[in-house]
Amino acid sequence: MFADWPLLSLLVWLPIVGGVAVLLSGDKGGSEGSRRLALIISVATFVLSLGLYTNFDSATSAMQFEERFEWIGDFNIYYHLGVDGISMPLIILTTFTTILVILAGWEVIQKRASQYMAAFLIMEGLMIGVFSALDSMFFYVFWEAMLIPMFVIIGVWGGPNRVYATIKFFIYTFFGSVFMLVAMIYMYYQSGSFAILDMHNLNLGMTEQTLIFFAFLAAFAVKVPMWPVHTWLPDAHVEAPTGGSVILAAIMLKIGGYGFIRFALPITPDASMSYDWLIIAMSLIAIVYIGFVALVQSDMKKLVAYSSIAHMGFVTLGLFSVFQILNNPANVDITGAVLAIEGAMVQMISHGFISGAMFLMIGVLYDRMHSREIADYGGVVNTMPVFAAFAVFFAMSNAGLPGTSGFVGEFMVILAVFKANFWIAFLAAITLILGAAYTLWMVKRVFYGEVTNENVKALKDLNQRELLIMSILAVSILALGLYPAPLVDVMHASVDNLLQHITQSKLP
Amino acid sequence: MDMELIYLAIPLASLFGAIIAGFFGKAIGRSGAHTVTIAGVASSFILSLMAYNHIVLQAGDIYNQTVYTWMVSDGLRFEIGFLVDKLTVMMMCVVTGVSLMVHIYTIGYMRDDPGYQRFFSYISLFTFSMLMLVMSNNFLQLFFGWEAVGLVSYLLIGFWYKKETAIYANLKAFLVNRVGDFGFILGIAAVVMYAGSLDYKEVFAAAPQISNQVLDIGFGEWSVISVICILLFIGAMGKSAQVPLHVWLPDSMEGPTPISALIHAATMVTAGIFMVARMSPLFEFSEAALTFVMIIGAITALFMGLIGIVQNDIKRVVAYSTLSQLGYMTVALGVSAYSAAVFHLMTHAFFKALLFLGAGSVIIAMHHEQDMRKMGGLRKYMPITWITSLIGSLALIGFPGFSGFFSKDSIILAVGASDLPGADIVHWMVLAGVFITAFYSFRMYFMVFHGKERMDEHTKKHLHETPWVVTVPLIALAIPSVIIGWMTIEPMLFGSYFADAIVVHESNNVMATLKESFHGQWAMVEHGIFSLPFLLALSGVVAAWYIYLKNPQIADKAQEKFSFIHKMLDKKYWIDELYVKVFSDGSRVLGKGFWKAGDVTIIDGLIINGSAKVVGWFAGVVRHVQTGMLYHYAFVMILGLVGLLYLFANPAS
Amino acid sequence: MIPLSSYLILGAILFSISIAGIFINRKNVIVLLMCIELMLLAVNINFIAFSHFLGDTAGQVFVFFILTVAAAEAAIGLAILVVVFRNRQTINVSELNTLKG
Amino acid sequence: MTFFEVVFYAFSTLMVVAALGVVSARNPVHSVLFLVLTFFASSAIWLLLEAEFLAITLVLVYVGAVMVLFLFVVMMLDINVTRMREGLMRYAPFGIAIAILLIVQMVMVVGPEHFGLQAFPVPESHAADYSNTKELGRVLYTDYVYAFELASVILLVAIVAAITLTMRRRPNTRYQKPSAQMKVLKEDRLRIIKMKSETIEPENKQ
Amino acid sequence: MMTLEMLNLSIAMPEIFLLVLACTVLVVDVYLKDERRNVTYVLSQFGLIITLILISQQNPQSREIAFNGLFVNDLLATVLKYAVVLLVAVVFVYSRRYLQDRNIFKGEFYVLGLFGLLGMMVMISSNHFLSMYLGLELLSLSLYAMVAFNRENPNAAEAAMKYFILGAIASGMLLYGMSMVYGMTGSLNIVEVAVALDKIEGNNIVLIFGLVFMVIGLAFKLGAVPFHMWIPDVYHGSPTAVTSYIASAPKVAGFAMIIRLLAESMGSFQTDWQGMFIIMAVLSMIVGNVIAIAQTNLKRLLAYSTISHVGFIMLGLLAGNQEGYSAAMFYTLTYALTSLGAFGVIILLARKGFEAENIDDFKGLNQRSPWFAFMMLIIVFSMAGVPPTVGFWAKLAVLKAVVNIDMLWLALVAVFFSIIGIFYYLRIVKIMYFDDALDKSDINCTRDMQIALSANGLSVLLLGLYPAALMSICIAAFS
Repeated sequence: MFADWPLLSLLVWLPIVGGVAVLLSGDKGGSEGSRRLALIISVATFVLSLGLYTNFDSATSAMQFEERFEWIGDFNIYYHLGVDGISMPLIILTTFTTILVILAGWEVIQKRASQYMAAFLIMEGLMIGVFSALDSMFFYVFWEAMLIPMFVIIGVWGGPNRVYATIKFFIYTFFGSVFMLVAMIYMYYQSGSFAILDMHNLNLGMTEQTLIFFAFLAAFAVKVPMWPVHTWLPDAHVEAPTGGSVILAAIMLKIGGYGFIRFALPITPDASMSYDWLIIAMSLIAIVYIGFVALVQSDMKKLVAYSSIAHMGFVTLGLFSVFQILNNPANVDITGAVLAIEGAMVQMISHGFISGAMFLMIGVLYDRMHSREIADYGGVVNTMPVFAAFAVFFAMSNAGLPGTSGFVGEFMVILAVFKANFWIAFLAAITLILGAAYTLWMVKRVFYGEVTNENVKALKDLNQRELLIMSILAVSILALGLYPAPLVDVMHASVDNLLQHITQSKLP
Repeated sequence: MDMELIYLAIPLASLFGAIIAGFFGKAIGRSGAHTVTIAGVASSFILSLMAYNHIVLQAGDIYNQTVYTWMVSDGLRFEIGFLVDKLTVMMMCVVTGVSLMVHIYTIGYMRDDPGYQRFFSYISLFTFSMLMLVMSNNFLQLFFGWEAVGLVSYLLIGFWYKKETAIYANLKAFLVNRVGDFGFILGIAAVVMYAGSLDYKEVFAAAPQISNQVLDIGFGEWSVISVICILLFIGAMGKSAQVPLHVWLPDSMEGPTPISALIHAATMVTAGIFMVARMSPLFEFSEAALTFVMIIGAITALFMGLIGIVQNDIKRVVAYSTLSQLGYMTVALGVSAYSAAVFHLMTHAFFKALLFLGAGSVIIAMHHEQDMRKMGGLRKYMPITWITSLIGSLALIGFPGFSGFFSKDSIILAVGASDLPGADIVHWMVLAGVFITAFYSFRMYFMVFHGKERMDEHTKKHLHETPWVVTVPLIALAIPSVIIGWMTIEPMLFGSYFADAIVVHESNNVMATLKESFHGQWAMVEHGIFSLPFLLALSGVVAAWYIYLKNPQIADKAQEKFSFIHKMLDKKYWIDELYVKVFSDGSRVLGKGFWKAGDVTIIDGLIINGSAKVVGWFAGVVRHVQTGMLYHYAFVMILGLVGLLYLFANPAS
Repeated sequence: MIPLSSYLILGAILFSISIAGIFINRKNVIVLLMCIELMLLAVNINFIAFSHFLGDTAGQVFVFFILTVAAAEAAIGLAILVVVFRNRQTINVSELNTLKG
Repeated sequence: MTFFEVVFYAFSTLMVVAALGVVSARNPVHSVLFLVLTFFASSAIWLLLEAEFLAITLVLVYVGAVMVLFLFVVMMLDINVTRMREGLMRYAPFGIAIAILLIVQMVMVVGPEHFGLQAFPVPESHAADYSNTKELGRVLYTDYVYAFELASVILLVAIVAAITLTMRRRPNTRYQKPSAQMKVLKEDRLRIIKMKSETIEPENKQ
Repeated sequence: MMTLEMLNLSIAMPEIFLLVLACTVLVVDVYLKDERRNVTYVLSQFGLIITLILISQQNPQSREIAFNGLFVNDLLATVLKYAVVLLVAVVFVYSRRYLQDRNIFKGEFYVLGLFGLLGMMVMISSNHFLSMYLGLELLSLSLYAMVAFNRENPNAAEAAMKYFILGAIASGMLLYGMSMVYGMTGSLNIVEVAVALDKIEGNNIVLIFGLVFMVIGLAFKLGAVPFHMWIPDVYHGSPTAVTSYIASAPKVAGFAMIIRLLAESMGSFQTDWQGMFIIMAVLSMIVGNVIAIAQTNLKRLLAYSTISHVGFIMLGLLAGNQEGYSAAMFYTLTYALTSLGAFGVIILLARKGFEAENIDDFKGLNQRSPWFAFMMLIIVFSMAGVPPTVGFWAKLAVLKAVVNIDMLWLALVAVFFSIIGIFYYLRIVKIMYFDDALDKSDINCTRDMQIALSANGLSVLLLGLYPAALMSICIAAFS
């Protein structure tokens, strides 16, 4: 099905146009209509995105479903879309998550619901655009445009300190990306094209590469976010409405990792190689330092936000340990480089599910109690047994339990980085302990024990809608954990291609 | 019947029961839940027996096949597959057998619990996980099962989630296990790095070649194989509760007794032992790792037993006894007596399950009172429990003829025969352990079943034997506790039973030494009666009798006299306190420090908000340049003119 | 013979005086208007001098228009001055500082 | 020193002094008068440059019209003169410094080095029958007709602007509207109403 | 002898028509009663539409000269004229209600506005220093008067006074510079000057001396630091309707002036004025962005933001090549459009006796009018340079031009200060969307205003989605 449709364009524009339609449908006379419309559009987008998977040819590393039209001819900027095995899963993750977000905001958002739904739909289109753009300017447009709906979402439907959080979020991200813009312009003059694939084939001197690399680092490190430019994330999460947190954690962070794969690594491999120690150090700090920080959080969302940072540390760790792996003479037959990159990719996808689930879980509690403080809870299992079961499951997947998707990526990355250096693997594996410690300690304080206060006593268990969301997520996490092959298989060709770019020196 | 299907059905039957009871518990009701899970586990058990029949009795082919490919990345195959050989099949029978007993027993023990269906679901799920662990043919699945049993253990320890101690204990158990897993996963990573595969067969095949390699990890070069084995063993230390990762096991007694029996005595804790035995082709290459294993085991065996002496909680005594026995098994592993370790694992599974269930039976009768100081003289009220517990205790202390005798004596002999560095000290330690085991076992036995009836009147009035669902498993477990050692010692220890599964290098082969002096079970029993271990055990029993039954004030006096030692044992060498202070509090302090100093103060406060403030302040200052005065505006323009003239139209330059 | 430079220097001096006048006069807006007239006069001298030395009438034509514009400017300037005075009852430059920052 | 030079330097000095007077006089009326003087001096110098038409225009238009306007406004606004000029000297040194700096910078460029007689020789004087006015007039209406039109528009704008800004309709001023007066009809002014004739009833009828 | 044909009047039709229109409006208005003042408005708008049509009739293939070389028409002029007329027409739409509410709905506003527009068109089409000067003065004088238009407002008078004095100084400097160039080249015609300058070997100190004065005059018009001081006060003090006028079309005219005077006539001294532009551009971006942060008055804030945008425009100009000029042109046009929209929203919120010029007056705009809040959102993000609004493409074009002349550092400085800039733009969005409205009254405005403002806002978005057409026009204008 959909084989000869302009699938990517549809995927980008259907949600955006749909979002505008939802916006126009307005809230006059109840928001039911706009909610339904939003749900229909998001489901339709998801179904379309499945077309990407079913028609995907995993044997080739070439871009597929390509669409290319001149957009701004004088600047050589093209409307150029296409996916490979790296971006395709992320697109499906996006469409999938959006449905959940729409569902999650169904009853909770009473204030300007149509705007809320529209913002998420528009965001969805923009994020798909980011993942599928093959022209760097086109990419940049989506990349930045995405900030606007998120800014509004956090700012309008967020918590008490939302203004600080959302401005911080915006400026942080903007700060990172403008330097990338300059780098892209610079490369345009080197390659004569804004096409990302042309940039991959560009030969650049070491100084240029270094500068470009740091420009990319500024952009993507903020997005991932890597220590020490991570502090926007806890604030943004804490203040964002549940849906905002979910999108933020599940998808927006992935864009940073995707950026490294699409830009930094293949365009500046030599600079990446000489500064890989920096990224690895930052990733390990993210894993260990942030793990400890997460341990002492008293706010659930903050805790999960910090845990996101730590988990995303695995992504960058996996991506940049490639050079050390390739240069380690002790490796036999299997290099581990592919494993590292694929591990990072799997970690991204899986973190999408898990962090989404964690935030939805906190959202369920917040909707009832209007508190995110761990101390306000206790013994929730007594009043919400079904919910508690899901919570424990999600917590376990957050802690990387085998059989859940959380394990797959971490496992692959640890296996791979061991080939780089024993101590890197050692520090990375600490997450096994810390991840379990902060997640389960939270579970213990929130869910277990006697009911300590009246509010908890009055809690109602999941309703049908919440049950549906939780079940979908749980099934996805479990499916990915038990059988990741379908996900990994689509990546092989693209990852091999990426590795070729990485291993080849781009010095002139 | 196709064996492949049987092997597949063994774990899945349990899983099926677990799923039905877990998801549809409400619909099928209590009886439905126990019916379906018991049916599941029973079929697993029967099928395991069929597998046993096929592999051991019919000498069928060893099964080593992939079930499905989890994924392939970088040429590395991640698979789910079964390796069914004699070692596996033995473990399968033990696991399913004990599990079946526990399932039945649970009907009685948990009768009034609101979480009845959930409990059945959990223990069935545990059975599934354990089966996956033991049946695995690769490291991935091993780790799956490894963590899955950890998860179920977590769930079960915290089964009574309202109990603060229980939810503390389950968190502790999971985290301590995670510390072990931390080592374990690094071990697997090392295996992948050097062997390039996750499959046992390929890894074992690569072992000789790996053994030549060295790994530079910063301080000195290490033999790769030693690193791998020690890392893997760290995993085993967590799961099998070896010092210093033993702290979770006593606390895990906060869970319901059936799981103490099933998980924390008979099966899960032995996963580490099983794993090391399974990895014997690797461990054999590293004397360093073996020595490490042996020493850890000896320390656990002796010092955990000592703690058992001062415990008053009936379950905790059994728990420390379990720790101590696990230490014995580990020692056996260390001296390359893998078969002895596995043999002891099996016998221990039965008699320790029996002891736990017996203790559970007592607890039921005592209305969930676990303090032995409030028991006594129960012999009259609960004859079956009494007898079976006595059998269990005798097996535990290694009374000749009982199953424990064969396995434990073999271990002691094997240690004596080993020439690993430090083996002679370890030998003395395990011998001392025998006395201690006897002492605390019978201390418990006497305090519970003999002597004064110290319980209150109300409890006393209601004392009676527990229902059949409780006693039947006791009897069912008591029988193998007595006979299984006799029946299986020959093929297991001295026959070729483990020939395919366990590799022992010639130089380490203590069992071969033992085999020379083995002349059948009778001879061993006869010899055992006059051997040092038995004398030690007997003196332990007598001492316990004298101190706790005959002359109880001695105990108090001793407690006063050796108050420091008592306190040390009572506080478990302060290890828990140390851990709480160092790791738990320490990491919280560290986290708070990182957060407050790093994130809040430096990054956010100084850099982010600081720069925003500086810019804001600067803006506030600079805006006053715009004074509103026309002549200032003109002045600025003139300055601009003069400046530009100076810079660009300066004839002097 | 008076060289061109003399006329230009004269213009430059007038220009500078007018600029200094704008700066030092802090009280009366009218004087500012007069300074502007001075400045335009300096420009005019330049133009006429160049026009003369180049033998080209364009410069004189320019001056003609500058004079015209200057007259118009003066008219508007004074009109604004009147508006300011009506609103503020002052044409003190130092007091015209409501708009600032 | 030739006659031309005497005239030039005399009027130049006068002009600079007058210009200084403009910026430094305490009384704005004096400033205006100094400005007039500057214009006169300038006019003389322009005559030296054979720009007769502009020189006369400067006197007629500027001095005659614009300066009068200035004076008019100065008088009209009736400003407290003494208060207005105080504090002038406080900033004078600074202003003088700026002026000198600027003069130095400018003179270094426009001085004899670039604009001496070598670079720009003094052109031949025009013949006696040469009419500067005629010459200007000729180009003004042909070559520069566009500029001329624009100048007219600028003047129009100035008129419109000045009127808009300063003309006031006083609300209490009464105007006669002759047309309205003429159009008045009798009916508008005189209203004839019919009513019953009233008779006063005696109060005490009884 | 001259003939009428030689004047080549046909290519100046739009200007001629506009002059006639302005005079007609002036005359007609005199005979209108106050309550029928709308006639003036309609007449002006109608005239502007015809002017637009006339401009679009012009299709110059190359430089067409009229009025003896004082007037030039080329594609650049046509495009820019089209833009200024359009901008002024929109300003008229925006300002009607505003003027009515303040009892300054007078014909003179339109007359002055039209004369100012004429001045701009003259500037755009000038091929001669004289016509440039006259156009500039025509515009400036109209603006001075318009700023003081609300005679009862002391702030307006003060602003007008400041604007007038500083503007006069600036044009004095411009003239002084022109005189020097005239002296060295013997011509005032832009093309002739260019030809003459080509013959002069570089680094002629006198010419550079003149150039400095001219650059100052131009920089003042645009509002580049340090010749920017008038901008905040004038934007702030003027009636918002006038501010919207000043902030939009004259920027385009200023751009044209720089192109004509610097690029076309002084092109061979590009390296010299490039240096001056670099200094002023950097200072503008710093001063504009930094001081804007401290503002609470929205008009003032936009004034400082204008200064920073001028810095960006100058970046394009200093590149000194076709790419840079067209980038600057694109920037100028879109910025004028955006800025017009911003002031349009301020006018929209203003009522009788209430100027919505404080940032706090925008509180909760999204609750009061989601649509116009959205328009303002687009506009603000466009100013900040966030895609998919047109402001991003403008910045991209300019940065591209700068990178292409190997001034990467300048591009980095520019983006760095735009990060600071984003701070205050976000504050506006924050106020509109996240705060609760202080004043919950409905926004009522005329239909034409609604349409115009929506079109204005949407065009910022649509141009952002498809900038190619405008971009290629800008490039064609310089090829």
